[in-house]
Amino acid sequence: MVIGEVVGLILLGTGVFFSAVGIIGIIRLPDVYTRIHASGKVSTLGSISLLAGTALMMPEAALKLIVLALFLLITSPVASHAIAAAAYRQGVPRAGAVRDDLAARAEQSAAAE
Amino acid sequence: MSDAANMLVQAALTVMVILLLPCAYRVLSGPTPADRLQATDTITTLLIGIIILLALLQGSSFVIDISLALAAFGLVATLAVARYLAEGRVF
Amino acid sequence: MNILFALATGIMFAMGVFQLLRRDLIKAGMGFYILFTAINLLFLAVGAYNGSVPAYVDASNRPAGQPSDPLVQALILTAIVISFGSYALLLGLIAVSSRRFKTVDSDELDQLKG
Amino acid sequence: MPNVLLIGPIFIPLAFAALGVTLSRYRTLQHGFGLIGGVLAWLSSIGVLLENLQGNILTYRLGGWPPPFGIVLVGDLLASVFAVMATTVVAAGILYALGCKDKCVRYPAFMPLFLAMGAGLNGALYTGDIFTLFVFIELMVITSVILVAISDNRLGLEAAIKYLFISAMGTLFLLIGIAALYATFGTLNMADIGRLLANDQRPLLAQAAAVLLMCAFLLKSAVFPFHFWQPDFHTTAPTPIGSMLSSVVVKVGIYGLIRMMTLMFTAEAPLIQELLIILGIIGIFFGSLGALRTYDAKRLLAYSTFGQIGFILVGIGWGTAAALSGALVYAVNHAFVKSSLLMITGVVSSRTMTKTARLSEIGGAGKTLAVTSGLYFLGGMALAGVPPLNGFVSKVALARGGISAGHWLALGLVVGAGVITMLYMFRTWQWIFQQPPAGEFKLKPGGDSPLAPALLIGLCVLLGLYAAPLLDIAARTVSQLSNPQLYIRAVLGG
Amino acid sequence: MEFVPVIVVPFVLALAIVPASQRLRPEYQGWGLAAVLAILFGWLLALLPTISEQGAVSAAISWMPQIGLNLSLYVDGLSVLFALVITGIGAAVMLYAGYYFEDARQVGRFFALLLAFTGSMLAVVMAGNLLTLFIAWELTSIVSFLLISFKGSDAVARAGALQALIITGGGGLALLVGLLLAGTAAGTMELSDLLAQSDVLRSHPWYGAITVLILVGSFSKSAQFPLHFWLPGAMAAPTPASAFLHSATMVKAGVYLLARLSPMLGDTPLWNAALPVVGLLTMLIGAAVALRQRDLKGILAYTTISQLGALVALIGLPEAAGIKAAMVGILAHALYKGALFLIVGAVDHATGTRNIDELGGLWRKMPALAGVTVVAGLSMAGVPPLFGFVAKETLLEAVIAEPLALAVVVLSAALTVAVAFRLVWDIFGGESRARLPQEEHRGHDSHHPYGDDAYDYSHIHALPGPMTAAPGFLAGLSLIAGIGIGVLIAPVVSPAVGKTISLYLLPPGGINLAFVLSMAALAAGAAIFATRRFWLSWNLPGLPGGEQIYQYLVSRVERVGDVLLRSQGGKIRYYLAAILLTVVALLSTAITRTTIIYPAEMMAGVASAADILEIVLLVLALVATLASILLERHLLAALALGVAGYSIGGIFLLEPAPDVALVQFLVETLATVLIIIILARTSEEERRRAITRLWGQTNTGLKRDVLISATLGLAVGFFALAAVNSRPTPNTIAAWHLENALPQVGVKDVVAGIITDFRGTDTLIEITVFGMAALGVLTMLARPNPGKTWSLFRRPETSESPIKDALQEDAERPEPVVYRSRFADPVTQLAAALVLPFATLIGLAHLLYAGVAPGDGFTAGVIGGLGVALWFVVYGYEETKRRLRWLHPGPLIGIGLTLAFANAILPLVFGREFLAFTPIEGFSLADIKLASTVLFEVGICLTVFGGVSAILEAISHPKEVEPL
Amino acid sequence: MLFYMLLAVPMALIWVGITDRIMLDGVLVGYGLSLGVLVLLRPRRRKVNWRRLPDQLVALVIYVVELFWDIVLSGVDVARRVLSPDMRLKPGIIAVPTQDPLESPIIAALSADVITLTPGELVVELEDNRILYVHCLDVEATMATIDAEQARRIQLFGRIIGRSS
Ligand code: NA
Ligand code: NA
Repeated sequence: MVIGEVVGLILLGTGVFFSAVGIIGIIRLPDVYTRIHASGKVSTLGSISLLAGTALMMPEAALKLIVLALFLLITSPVASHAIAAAAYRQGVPRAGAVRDDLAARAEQSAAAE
Repeated sequence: MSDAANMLVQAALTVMVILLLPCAYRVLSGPTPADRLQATDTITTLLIGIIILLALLQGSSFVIDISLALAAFGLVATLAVARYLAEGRVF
Repeated sequence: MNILFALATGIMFAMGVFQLLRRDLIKAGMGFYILFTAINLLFLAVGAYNGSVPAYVDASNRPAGQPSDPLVQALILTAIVISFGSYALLLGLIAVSSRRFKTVDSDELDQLKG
Repeated sequence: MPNVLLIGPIFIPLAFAALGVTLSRYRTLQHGFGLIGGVLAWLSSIGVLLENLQGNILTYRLGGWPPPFGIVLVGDLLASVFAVMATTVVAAGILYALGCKDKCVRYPAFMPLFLAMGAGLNGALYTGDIFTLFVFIELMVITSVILVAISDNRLGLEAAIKYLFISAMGTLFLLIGIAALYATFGTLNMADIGRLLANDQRPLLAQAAAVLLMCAFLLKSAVFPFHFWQPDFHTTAPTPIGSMLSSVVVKVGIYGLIRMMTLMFTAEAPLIQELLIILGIIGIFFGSLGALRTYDAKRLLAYSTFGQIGFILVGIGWGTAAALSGALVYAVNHAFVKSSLLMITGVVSSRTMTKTARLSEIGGAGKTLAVTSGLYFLGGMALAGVPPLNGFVSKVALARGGISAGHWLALGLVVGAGVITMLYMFRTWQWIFQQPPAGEFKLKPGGDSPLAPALLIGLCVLLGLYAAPLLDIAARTVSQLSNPQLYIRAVLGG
Repeated sequence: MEFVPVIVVPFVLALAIVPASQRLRPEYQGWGLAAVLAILFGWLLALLPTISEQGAVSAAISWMPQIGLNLSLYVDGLSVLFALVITGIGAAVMLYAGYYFEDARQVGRFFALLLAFTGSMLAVVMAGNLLTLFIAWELTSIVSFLLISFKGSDAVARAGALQALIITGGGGLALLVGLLLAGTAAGTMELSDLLAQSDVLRSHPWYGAITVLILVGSFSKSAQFPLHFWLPGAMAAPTPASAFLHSATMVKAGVYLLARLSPMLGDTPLWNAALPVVGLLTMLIGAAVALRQRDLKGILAYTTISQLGALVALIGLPEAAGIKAAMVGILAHALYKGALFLIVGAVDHATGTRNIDELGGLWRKMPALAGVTVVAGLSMAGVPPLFGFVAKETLLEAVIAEPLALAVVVLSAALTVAVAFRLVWDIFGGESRARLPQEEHRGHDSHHPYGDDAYDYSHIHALPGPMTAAPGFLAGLSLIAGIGIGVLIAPVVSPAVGKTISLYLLPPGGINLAFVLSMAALAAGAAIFATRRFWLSWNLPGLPGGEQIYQYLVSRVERVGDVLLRSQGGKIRYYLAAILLTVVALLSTAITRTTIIYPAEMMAGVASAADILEIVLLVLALVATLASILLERHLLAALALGVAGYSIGGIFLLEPAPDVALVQFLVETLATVLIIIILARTSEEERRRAITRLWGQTNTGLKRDVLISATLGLAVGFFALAAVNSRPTPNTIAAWHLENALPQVGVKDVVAGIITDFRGTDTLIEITVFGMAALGVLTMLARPNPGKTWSLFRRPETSESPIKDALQEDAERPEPVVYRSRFADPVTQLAAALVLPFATLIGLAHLLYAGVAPGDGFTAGVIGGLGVALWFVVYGYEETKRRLRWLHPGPLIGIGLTLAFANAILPLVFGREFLAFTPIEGFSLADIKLASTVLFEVGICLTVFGGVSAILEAISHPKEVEPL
Repeated sequence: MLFYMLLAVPMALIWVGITDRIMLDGVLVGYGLSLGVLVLLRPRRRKVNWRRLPDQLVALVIYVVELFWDIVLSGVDVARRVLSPDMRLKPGIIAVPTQDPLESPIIAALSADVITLTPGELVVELEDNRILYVHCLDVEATMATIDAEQARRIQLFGRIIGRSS
C-alpha cells in the first residue's frame, strides 16, 4: 500500500464518520435549527474529508475534487442559512431557547406599526 | 488500488448509502417542512460523497462530474423551497 | 436480486397508477412522474448486459469489466427528456386550470361530458 | 436517389417549424413557411408512393447507420398510403389555418406546433424502428395537447389535461411493450423483430408485448374502451387542428395495428382480430349513437369518428385480403371526409356570434351559406356512404370484405349501422342549413374560408367517381403486407 | 350506345340550369326542358324497334373493376318502357313546374334537382351493372330527400324528407348487400352475365339471403307495407316533384328492379309467396287508408301505395303471368296519377289549400281543370274506355286463378273507385266549403301540412294555361291510350314483357269474369262513395302504423344513445380506471397464455456490496414514493418525490449508467423546482379543496384504485422479472454500439455516441418534443397578444397582457407578513454570483466534452436552465430579465432547433446521409474535436436551455412574462 | 472589461479543474469561455486596483483557509455535542452587529457565511446588512467571543474587497 492510499483511506474513514455523526445529529437534535447545525457543518466536513481522501487515492481527479470542495464550501452555509430563515419565518418553535433577539426585534417593529 | 483498499472503500460506500435511510426518515417524519427540506439537502450532500466513492471504485474520474453538477444545483432546489416556505412564492 | 428489482419496478408502477387515479391534479401529476420513473427502471432491467463498468470505451485499454448496455441508457435518456417535457406541460396545464377554472381538482373539470 | 424522398414528409415540416419558431415575429413569413412545408411534405410523400408503385420498398438509413443498428425509415405501400393521406389532409389543414379567424392561429407557436404535429404523424408512419415510433407519437401527442390547450374554446384546456393523462397510459403501454421486445430480442428494428418472431417459436414476452402494443394503438385510435378522451379532445381543438385529429391522427393507431399484425405478431393476429371485430362493432354503435344524441355539431363528428374507426377495425378484424384492402380504402376516404366536414362545421361556427358549434346555437346558422351547405351535404353523403362519393366506395369495399370473410353477423351489424350514420348526418345538415334559426340571429361577417374543405370535398367526389387507382393501391398494399418477407428483406437485405 | 345521351343529357342540363336560371324566366325554362325531355322521349320511341328486334342492347366500360363496378348499359324493352314513362311524365312535369313557383329564385335549384333525378332514374332503368344500378338508385333517394325538404323552413317537410331517406336508404343498404352477395355468388355484377346464370343463383346457398335483402330494398323504395309510410310524408315535396317522383317514377324503381331480377331470382316458392302477399296486403291497405285521407296529396299517396302493391303482387305471380298486367298498370297509373297530382297542385296553387273538406264546387271557377280531373279520375276508377279500365282488366285477368288474390283485388278496386269519385266530386262538384281566413293561421309561417297559406280562396289565383294543359295532356293520353290500346300501347309493352302481347279495350271473347268483376267493383265503389260519410265517420282502432313504429324505433335508439353517452361522465379518474382495467384483463389473458421458463439464476441472492446498495436505494425510492402518496401536503409530497428521484439516480449510478444518473439528478432537481413553483402559482384554497377530497372519497373507490394499481403493478412486476431474466441474451446490437462508438463517431462515451449519432433521429425529435412542450407552456401561460410578438434582439415596448384576471389576482394576493421585504438577499446573491459562472462553465464542459464524459447538450441545457432558476430565485424576475437581456426563450428554442436541423441537413450537402457523422478533420483543441455533432450538441443545449427558461418564466409570474 | 479579463483567470483555472485537462490549450479554451460567460452573465464591474490586488488575493486565501479551519472546528464541536448524552445545548438567537460602518451587502453576506460555518453558530436573519441574527447552540459561549471575532473578520473582508481601511 502506498502512503497516499493509507492517508486517503484514513481521510475517507473520517469523512464517513463525520457524515454519520451529522446524520445522528439530524435524528437526535431537538429542533430544526440545531439539526441545521449538524447537517450543515458535520456533513459538509464529512464530504470535504471524503473529497480529500479520494483526491489522494485518485490523483488524476484532484483538481476536479478541489473545485468540488470549493463549491461545497460556498453552497453549504447558504443552504443552511436559507433553511433556517425559512423555518424562522414559518414560525417553527425553538426548542429550549434561552434567548431570542429576533423575536424581540419583530415585536418591536410590530409595535412601531 | 489494492484489494484491501477496495474493500474498505466498498464498506465506506455501504455506510454512506445506509446513512441515506435515517436522512430519509427525517424527510418523511418532519415534523416541520424545514426539517424535511434540511434533510433533503443533506441527502444531496451524502449523494455527492456516494458518487465520489463510486468513482473511486469504478476508477472513472468522469463520474465526479455528476457530483459537481449536484453540488452546484442542489442549492437551487433548496433555495426555491426555502423561499416558498418563507414567502409563499418562489420568485 | 433480480426478483427484488422486478418487484420494486412493479411496486413503483402500482404506486404511480394509484397516485395517477387521485382527483387532485397535482397529486395525479406526481403519479404521472412516478410512472415514468418506473418505466425507466423497467428499461434498466431489460438491458442486454448486467454491466459492471460504465459504457465507456477507450482505444488503448479494454474496459475492466462488462460495460453496461449503452443502448438502453440512450433509450432511458430519450424517455426521460420526453417524459419530463410532458410533465412540464402537465404542470403548465395545471397552472392554467388554476387560473382559468380556479380548480386543481380533476373532478371539477367535468364540463365536457355527454 | 428516390430513397431520400423519405425524409421529406418528416423533416421538411420540422425544419420549417424550427425556422418558424426562430422567425415567429414575422407571422406572414411563418405562415408561408407552414404552407410551403405542408406542400413539400405532400409532394414528397406522393413521390414515395409513386416509387412504391414501381414495386420498390424504399428505405433510408438515417445517419447512414445500417439496420438493425441505426434507425431506418421504411416507405412501403402501407406507410406510403397512410402518409399520402396524412400529408394531403395536413396540407389542407394548413391552408385552412391560413384562412382561419381563430385567435390561437395567430399565436407565434401555432404554425410550428402544427407542422411538428404533421411531421410526428408522418414519422410514426415511416419509421422502421419501434422506439422511434414512440418518439414520433410523443411529438404528435405533445403538440396536439398544446394546440388544443391554446384553443379559443376555453374548454380546450380541460380536454387537453384529460388527453395528456390518458395518452400517458398509451405511452406507458407502448414503452412497456418496447421494453419487452427489447428484452426478448435485443433489437428495436421492427423488421428485425419480425424476422426473429417468424423464426422462433413464441418467446417469453412476445404475447404480452403484443397486447400492450395493441392497447397503445387502440388508445391512439380512440377505440372502445380507450375512447373517453376523444370527443372532448377533437372538438374543443381549434378547427384546423380538430379536423386533423379526427381524420388522420387517429389513423396512426390503425396503422400501428396493421403494421404489428402483419409484420411482427403474425401468429397472434387471429386472436387480435377477433377482439378487433368485437371492439369495432361496439365502437360503431357507440360512436354512431353518440353522434345521434350529442349536443354539438363538432362533437357529433368526433363521435362519428369513433364509429367510423369501428368500421375500419372490423375490416382489419375480418382479415381477408378483400377486407383489409376495404379497411384501407375506408381509412383513407374517411380521413378526407371527416377533415372536410369538421372544417365546414368550423366555417359555420366561425360565423356565429359565440363561435360555437353547439347545436342549440348553430341551428339554422348556415341557412344563407349556400356553398357551405352544399359542401356539408356532399360530405354528409360521403360519410353516410351514399354514391357517387368516396364513402360509397369504402362501404362497398368493406362489405365485399365482409362477404369474403363470411362473417355474417358482423356484416349485418356493420351495414345496418349505416342507417344511423345517415340519420345523424342528414338530420344535422337540415338542422344547420335548412331550418330557420331560432330567435334573433345574426351572422358574423367574414368567417373562416371554405377553400380548404372545398378542395377536400372535391377530392372526395373525385375518389367517388374514380376510385380505381385507390382500390388498386389498396389491393397491392394488402398483397405486399401478406408477405412480410418483402419488408424484412428490404430493410435488412438478404 | 345510342342510349347514352338519354342518361347524360339530363345531368348536363342539371349542371347548366343553375346558372342559366338566373337569366331565363321560369316558364321558358319549363318549356325548354319539357321540349328536351320530349325529344328524349321521341328518341327512345325511335329506338324501340331496334330493341324489339335485338332483345337487349348492352355495353360496358371498366370503371372500378376491383369492386365489380363498371359503367354498363343494359337496355331492353323493360328499360325502354320505364324510360318512356320517365321522359314522358318528366316533360309534362317540367312544363308544369315552370308555372308552379311564385318565387323565381327557387326554380333553378328545383329544375336542377328534377333533372338530376331524371338522369338518375334513367340510369336506374338502363344500368347494366348491379352496382351502377345501385348508385343510380341511391341518387334517386338523395334527390328525393332534397326535393321533399325543398322548403327547408318547414319542419314537417324536413321530418318527412328524413324519414323517407332513412327508410329508402336503409332499404338501400339491404339491397346493396343483397346485390353484392348476388354478384359474389354469380361471380359477376353485369346484368347480361347474371341473366345467363339464373340457375346458379337460384340454387346457391345464399339464395334466400339475397332474395330477402333485395326484396327489402325494393319494398322500401316502392312503399310496400309495412315500409309504406314514408310516402305520405314525402308529400311535403313541391307537387310537381310528387307527381314525378313519388307517383310516376321513383317509387316504381322497386317494381322495375323486381321485374328486372325476376328472371334470375323469380319463380321460387319464396319469391312467389313474398311478393303477392306483401303486394296484395299493401294494395288493400293503401286503398282503404286512401279513402279516409283529408289531404289531397295524402289521398293520392295512398292510392299510389295501393297501386304499387298491385304491381309487386303481379311480378310475384308464378311463371311471369302477371308481368303483362304489371307493365300495363305502370303505364296507366303513371298517366292518370301524374295527371291527378298536377291537378292537385293546380288546385292548391289556386285555392291555397289541399284539405278536401275545405274544397268543393270548384268546377264553376275552373271548368277546364274540372274536365281534366273527370277524365283522369275515371281512368283511375277504371271506367271504360279509359286506359285505367284496360289496366284493371288485365290485372283481374292475371289474378283470376287465385280466388283470394282476386277477392283482394276486387275489394281494393272498389275502394279505389270510391276514392276516385271522391277526388272528382268533393273538389269540383257540389258547393264551396271554403272557410273564411282565420287570424291565427294568417300570421305565422305555418307548419300546416295542407298548404303554404291560409285557407282563403274567396278569390282564386288565376291558373296559367299550362298548369291545366299539362295534366290535360296526360289525361288525354289516358283517353287515347284506352281507345287505341291495341295499336298504341301493345308495341311498347310487348318488348318489356318479352313477347308480343295483345291488348284490347273490350274482351274479344265477349263479356268474361274479369269484366263482370270490374263492373262490380265499379258499382261497389260508387256505393261506397255514396255512403262515404258513414265510412269516414268510423273511428278505427288505433293500431300502430308503420310511422309509429318508426318513431318508436328512432326514440328507442336515441334512448340507447343517451344511456351510452352517460358513460362519458367527464371525470378523468373513471376514464383512467376503465382503461387500466381493460389492460389488466387483456394482459392477464396474454400472460396466462404465455409459458414462462424461470432460469435458476432468478432466485440467486444478494451477490455483492453493490447489490446491498441497490437494495437500500430501491427501498428508499419505494418508501419515499409511498410517502409522496401518503403525505397530504403537496410540498412534503414533492420533497419525498425528490428523495425518490435522487434514489433512482443512485440506482442508475450503480448500474453503472453515469450519463443517465446525471440527467436523472438534474431533471429531478428541476422537477422539484417546477412543482414548487406550481404550488406557489395555485391558490392554497384550491389545493386544499382538491386534497381534502383525496381521502374523502368512498372506501369502494379507494379499494377499486388499490385493486387496479395492485394488479397492474403485479403485471408489470412480472414483466420486469421476465425481462430481467431474459438477459443476458446474446445481443448483437448493444455490442455493435460498444464496438463502433470510438472508431465510427470518435466518442468514448458510447451512450453519447448513440444519442448524437447512431440514434440521432430520436434525439432530434426528442428535443423537438421538449422545445415544443416549452413553447406550449409559454404560449398557454403567457397568452401572447396576437398583435405583438417578441423581437429577437429587443424587448417589445409594451407587453400588454390579456390575462387581466390573473393580474388582478396577483395584485390582490396579500404580501406575506415577513420581517424583511426580500428573503436572505445578500447571502444568496453572493452565493449565486459565485456559483453561477462556475455552473455555466460546468454546462459548457458537458457540452464540449459530451463524447468523453457524462453529460451532453441536454444536460448543459438543463444546467443552464437551473442557472436561470437560481437567478430567478435569488434576484427575482425583473432583475433577472434586466440583467440577462439576451434571455428570450422563444428565439433560443428556435435557434437551437434550427442548429440541430442544420446538423442533420448539412451532411446532405456533402453528399452523405441525413444526420450522418461529418467530422472536421485535423482540428483538435484541448481534446475538443469538431464535427457536425458539435452543432447538434449546441442546438440541443440551446433548445433545452430556452425550453427550461421558458417553462420557468411562464409558470412563475404571469404578470411580467413577456409574450413569446 | 479589464475586470472581466482578470476575473476570467481564476475561472479558467476552475475550467481546467472541472475538465481535468491540465494543458495550455485547455487553459486558453477555458479563458475564452470564461470571458464569454462573464459577458453573458454581466456581474457588476469593479475598478481594478493593481496595487491592492496582491493583498486582496492574500486575504482571500486566508479567508478560504479560515473557512476550512472553521469547518473542521465546528464539525468536531457539533460532533462532540451530538455524541454526548445530554448534548449540552443552550440554544438561542442573538443579534450581532456586522460592525461595518458602510453596511456593505457583500461584507454582510461574507460575515453570514463565515458565522454559519463557525462552531455552534448559524445566521437566521440579516437586518439591513447591519445586524445578523445568529442561532447558537450555546448562547453564552458565543456571546463571549462573537463580537471580537467579527471585528477581526471585518478587517479581512475589507482587504478582500479591496477597501481602503
Ligand atoms: Na448492472
Ligand atoms: Na456524454
